Amino acid sequence: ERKTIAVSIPAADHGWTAGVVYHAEKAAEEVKAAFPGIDVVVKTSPTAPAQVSAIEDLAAGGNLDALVILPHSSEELTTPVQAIKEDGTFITVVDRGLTDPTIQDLYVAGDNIAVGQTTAEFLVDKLGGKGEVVVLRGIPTVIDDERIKGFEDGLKGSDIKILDIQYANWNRDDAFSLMQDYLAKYPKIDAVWANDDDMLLGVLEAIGQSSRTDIKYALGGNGMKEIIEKVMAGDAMTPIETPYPPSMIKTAIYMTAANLSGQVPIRGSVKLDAPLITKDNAQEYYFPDSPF
Amino acid sequence: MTDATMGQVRPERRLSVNWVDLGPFLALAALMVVGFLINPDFLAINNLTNVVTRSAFVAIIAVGATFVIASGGLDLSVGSMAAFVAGVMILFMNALAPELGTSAIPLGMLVVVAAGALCGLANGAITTIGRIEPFIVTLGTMGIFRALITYMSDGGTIPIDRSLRDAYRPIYFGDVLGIPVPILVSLAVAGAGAFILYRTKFGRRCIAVGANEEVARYSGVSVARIRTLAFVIQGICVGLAAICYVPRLGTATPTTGVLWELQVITAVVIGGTALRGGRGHIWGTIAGAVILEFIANLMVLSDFVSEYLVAAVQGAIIIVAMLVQRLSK
Amino acid sequence: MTDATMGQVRPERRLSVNWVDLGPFLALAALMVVGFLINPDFLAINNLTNVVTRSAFVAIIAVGATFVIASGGLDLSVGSMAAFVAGVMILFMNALAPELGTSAIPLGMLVVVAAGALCGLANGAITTIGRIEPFIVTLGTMGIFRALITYMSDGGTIPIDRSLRDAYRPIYFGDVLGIPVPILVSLAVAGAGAFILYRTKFGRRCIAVGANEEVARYSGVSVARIRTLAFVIQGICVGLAAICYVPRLGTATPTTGVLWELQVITAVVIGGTALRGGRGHIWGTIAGAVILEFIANLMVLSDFVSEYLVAAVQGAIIIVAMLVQRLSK
Amino acid sequence: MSRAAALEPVAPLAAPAVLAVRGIGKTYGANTVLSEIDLHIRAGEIHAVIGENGAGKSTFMKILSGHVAPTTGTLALGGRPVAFSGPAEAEAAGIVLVHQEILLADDLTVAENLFLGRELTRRGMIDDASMRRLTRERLASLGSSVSPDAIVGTLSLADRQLVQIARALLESHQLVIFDEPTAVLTSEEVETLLALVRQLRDAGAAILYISHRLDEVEALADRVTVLRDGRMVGSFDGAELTQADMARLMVGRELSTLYPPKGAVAIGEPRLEVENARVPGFIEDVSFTVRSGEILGFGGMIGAGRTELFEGILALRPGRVGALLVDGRAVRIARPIDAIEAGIGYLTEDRKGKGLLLDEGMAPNLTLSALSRFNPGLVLDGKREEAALGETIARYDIRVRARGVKAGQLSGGNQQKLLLAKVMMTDPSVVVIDEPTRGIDIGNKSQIYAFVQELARAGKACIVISSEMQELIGICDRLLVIRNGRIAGELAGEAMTEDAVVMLATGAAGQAGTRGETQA
Ligand SMILES: Nc1ncnc2c1ncn2[C@@H]1O[C@H](COP(=O)(O)OP(=O)(O)OP(=O)(O)O)[C@@H](O)[C@H]1O
Ligand SMILES: Nc1ncnc2c1ncn2[C@@H]1O[C@H](COP(=O)(O)OP(=O)(O)OP(=O)(O)O)[C@@H](O)[C@H]1O
Ligand SMILES: [Mg+2]
Ligand SMILES: [Mg+2]
Repeated sequence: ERKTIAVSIPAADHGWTAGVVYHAEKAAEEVKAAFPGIDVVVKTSPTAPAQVSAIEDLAAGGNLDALVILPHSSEELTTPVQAIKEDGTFITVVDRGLTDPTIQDLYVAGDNIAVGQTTAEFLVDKLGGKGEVVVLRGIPTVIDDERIKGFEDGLKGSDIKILDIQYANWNRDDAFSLMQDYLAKYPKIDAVWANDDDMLLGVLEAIGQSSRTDIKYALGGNGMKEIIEKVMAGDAMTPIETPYPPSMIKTAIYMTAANLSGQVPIRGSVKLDAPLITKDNAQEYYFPDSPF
Repeated sequence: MTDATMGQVRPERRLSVNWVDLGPFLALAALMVVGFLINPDFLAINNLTNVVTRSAFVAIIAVGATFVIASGGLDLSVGSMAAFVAGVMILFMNALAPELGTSAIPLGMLVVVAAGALCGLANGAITTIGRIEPFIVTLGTMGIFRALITYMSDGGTIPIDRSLRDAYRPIYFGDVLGIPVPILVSLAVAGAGAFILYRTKFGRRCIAVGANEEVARYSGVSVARIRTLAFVIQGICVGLAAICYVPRLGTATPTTGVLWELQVITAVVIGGTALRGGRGHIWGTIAGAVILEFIANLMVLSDFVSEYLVAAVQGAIIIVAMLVQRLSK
Repeated sequence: MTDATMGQVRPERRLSVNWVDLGPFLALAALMVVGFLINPDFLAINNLTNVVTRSAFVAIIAVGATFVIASGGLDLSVGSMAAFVAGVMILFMNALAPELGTSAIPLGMLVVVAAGALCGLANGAITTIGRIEPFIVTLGTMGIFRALITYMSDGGTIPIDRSLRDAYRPIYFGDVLGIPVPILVSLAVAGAGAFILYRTKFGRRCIAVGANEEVARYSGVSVARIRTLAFVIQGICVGLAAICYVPRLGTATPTTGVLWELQVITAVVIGGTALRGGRGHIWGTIAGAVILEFIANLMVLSDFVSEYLVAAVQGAIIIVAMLVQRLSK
Repeated sequence: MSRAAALEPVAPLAAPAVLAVRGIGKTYGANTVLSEIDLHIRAGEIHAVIGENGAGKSTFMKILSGHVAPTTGTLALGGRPVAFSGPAEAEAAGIVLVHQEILLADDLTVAENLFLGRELTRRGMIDDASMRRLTRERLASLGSSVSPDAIVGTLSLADRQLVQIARALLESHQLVIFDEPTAVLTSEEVETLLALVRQLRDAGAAILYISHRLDEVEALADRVTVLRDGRMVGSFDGAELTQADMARLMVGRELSTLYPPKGAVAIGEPRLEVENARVPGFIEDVSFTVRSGEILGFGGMIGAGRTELFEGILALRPGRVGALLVDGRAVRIARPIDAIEAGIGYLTEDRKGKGLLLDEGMAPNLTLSALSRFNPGLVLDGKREEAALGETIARYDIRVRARGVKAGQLSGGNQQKLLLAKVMMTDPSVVVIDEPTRGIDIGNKSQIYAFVQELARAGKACIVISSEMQELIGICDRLLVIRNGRIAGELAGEAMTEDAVVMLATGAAGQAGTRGETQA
């Protein structure tokens, strides 16, 4: 008897989510090949309501055995996922935990707070506890909020001042413009943090174009391969990176498949930490074939 | 000479369901057939109910948009407005919940409708008093409402109080005689909309203003008042949609309602109402909203489209649906 | 008729810079003053150059949009189209680079303009042959182009070959006599646009078609051809904008050009061109594009707006800019 | 003529004025279009206002009915001074205007237009049944059987005009103003309308009536006011004024005969041959030939489909022709531009909807169908366009005070002249003129007739469609009468008489099928 795993993830609307889609589709192929009795369906949704609709649609057939979901937002997806669980579906949640953790049979967690915090701690250390930084944030969602919160927590107790925080929509072009404007506004900036690597690329371009020399660090987060390359090359401005691997979806799909096939019954949560990627360990986080 | 040569005669409006509205229903029917061929589950009663229920928000807002567009306006702010008024409602309900318990819910509903009406009034007043293109005004207020909900939620979410959840749930998940509540609400809104548009002076004038502003003005119709009222109706519809929406996801967030404006306008146009104004097809609009939701559903149920290309297929289907609608005339 | 009255008849003055275009420039000037009061750095030459350079993409595309809107159409697909044709160009250049070296760049430029023209042709042909509202057609193709770039890039990025980067960089970062290349390109495009719109048969017919389709038809103007050509011009402009865009970040991604369509239409309308067609103000459009970029810039340079409320202030300023533009008439 | 010389303006009567007009003037920018108008408009009187194209008649009427604010002067209604902020206010005060240019919402039905702004309701609901019934009744009293549910934009101009009149007469008013109501009507409809106007007067209303058809004015008017160049020439007793007097007072000089002498032009080879034209819904099967130097008229009852016949032939609406030859060569006309390129020019009867871009200046309108002539290289030659406009203004006697005005700001008659000039810009060898003198004043009419004959003399073939039968008979060499979608007969020379045309147009004497009679 065949079993079905549905994978519901955000649509590929920027680098990181594109990475998620890439890994999910890869995992789907591999799992289908490895477990002949298991079918994997991957569906992307551009918004939270669309994601709710999609999981309803996937469950409507009544023969859904497991759902792997990377929710757009925790709060909004909690009730709909609960409804699906009530039909006896195995629930794996990735990255953003649901408001009611008891719904999750399996939880593969990223740590967004750590992404911000690790970066902040690095800066406190390197800047000697004082300096002025500007921050680019994404779009108003939980992930963005958590990273900023982690960053602010990480700076606590130091004399590092956040000069400015603005939204740049996790978009390179917006980040480029915003960074140009930061540069025009602040004569002295010690470091820049963009809470996503897509934005960091725009930031670096803007810094490169200005002939400013005061900026010591421009950091991002997520583990995009272009940035890892910089770390590996020992780039002075971007010497570190924090991983937030989109491949976590792959892990989750594998674990769920293992569960379904009855090979390895796993419950509970798996937390991926966000260690500092430096020149030394960068190779471990480098996947040249991934689009991210 | 026969009567046939004496110009084109508009079919009588005995029924509030207009015959010209048939086009979108044909497109809908065509879509259902295609859907069934792709995946027989498409026509499962469960799936159908889900999809139609989901289309309710866009349908309700689109009924309001039919008024705005018929009167020659356009409202890009509806999505942000929905997020904003939903946020206002939740904050209000949460504030009252400790004291009033579940009776905070009906009060909150009144508040959200009033908030919607006020937002609509703002759109209408700026458009008519400032004599600025509605496109620009509502693009501006779109930013304003979006910023307000972001501010209210500190960039995060505004969840509804746990104590209210269960009492409020049935507004989205409940049903009456097997028909989900949101479907009933949207039918009621469409019925009321059709009544107002086809059966009252205001509706008649709304269409007249959209058809020819100058003539309407000569005829003593207050163009500014009618246009503004159309925006107010739009706001009220947004409020009603927010009432149905909140129990579904239990929160309002800065991303609630993103891009709804495009869906709403598309539903109206697929429903047979032209963007230049002077016509309004309420029931067609409802069909349009359902079509859009079915297209999205079909994308989930079908298997042969790469996830990257979903938007392309969706875009193509919308164009084809419009063609079917057009050709069926 | 006496000779006396004949003598009073004055020939009209003809300047390619139309006086009605003055409104947006006044709004721009007002904005500059406000900007300076808020933060004197606003008028720093470096900041001004950056901002105007950044506005170039939207300005170039908006010149094309002026044609589409003047002829009574609307194009929502420009942002996605820009991403798509930029992707096509990069893939093409990268494929040729090993063999041809940097001469792949001019060839790629030809290809991107051709690709833009073809995309525009598709929009125009579907609109006119299918007789479907341009809003719906271009909403559909917006999804299609966006999906294509996502597909081409596997959702990631399409970077330009390292070997081409340095040779290509000056197209965005270079300058001639101190004026950045993108500004020169957008001035050239606007000049050409103004020439075509005000000085050629096609431009005259474009306006006629937008003003009154029937009159144009009775005058022997092929309405469908003119409308389609306007979309083609729009496509060519998108191609030119992509040429300037790519060297900036060296990539095309699925997020390239997101929401440009709204900016473009807003620039056109703030520039004094009404959405109902029949008029087009090329230089006003350029001013409109610059205004939008300055508003965004001002939001960052000013200190008193919470980041959550930036969109609100931006929305309000757009409405006010429109008012200034309107009142200055 | 000796009697006319003795004409004196009538002294103001003792009867109370409904509307007293004192010192009214209007300027647009630097241009004065109306100055120092003093007039008393009395109840129970039909007061005609005549004047050349551009004399300011319509502007004056728009001021009286609140559409336009005067620059100087005052209005007093029933002794009390009034200033209308808009037409709705004027209507509430009992003054209503039937516009010269049709002002209806094209997308709405007849009934919806009629009751726009004063919808009937029953228990809060729109009472469509009553409104449709009343619409039918009102239209019937005007001799029209148009359906209340017809979409106005699909009606013929005549029908639209009747709807507009019915709209104005829906409620009773103290003062009803008609601005060239009959320009687009045919004779039966005119008769019905004139009877109605008399009826209104007899019921005690004051009527202001503008027309370029002086026979109507002569038959109808109790008093006649003449305007020239925005000023009053005077008010005269209608009974004492002949048509020749009126013409002289308007134009300020004696008028020669209206129609040019016939037979002066040699008729040559066929220029346009049309075989088996068919226009669905209008024309079953029509074939005809028109020769160089010939003026061919098309007659018929309203709705005979003459307009549609030519729109069909020229690819302006769906239709088919068996064969079409221009100068003996077969031509296929699939798009309107093909007709222009084959040398066929068509002047539409609907100048507002299909003829002119009202929001554009005169030059862009003039050159729109002949842009290639003004495009020596890549660029449109503005100087050449201006020169052409200057020539046009002189040649067609377009009365305009500033060249910068938009086409929509020209007076109705001057718009018509601009439109004629626009058609002639393409230098056609076959000219189809639908309603050549619609809204043209008496002085200019003869000029236009002479112009048409000049075209014929230049070897062109002219086709004239007109609802004014005298006009057809006066200028045409030959007449084809359309009935039931076919040619009912051909008349030429002495045989062209009104009786003969009516007989052919209606089928036979006695069994006429006009709308008025069907209704009765
Ligand atoms: N809005 C306007 N702006 C400028 N000039 C105008 C405007 N409206 C009318 N005019 C001018 O006023 C003059 C009088 O026009 P009006 O329409 O009153 O003439 P009329 O007597 O009704 O002529 P006709 O017999 O041709 O209808 C014309 O020269 C016209 O161009
Ligand atoms: N029996 C009828 N009664 C009233 N109107 C009719 C009738 N038959 C046709 N019509 C109207 O008359 C129109 C025919 O066109 P139109 O009146 O322009 O014909 P025409 O022969 O060109 O007359 P004219 O040029 O004198 O107006 C049709 O659009 C239709 O609305
Ligand atoms: Mg007039
Ligand atoms: Mg006719």
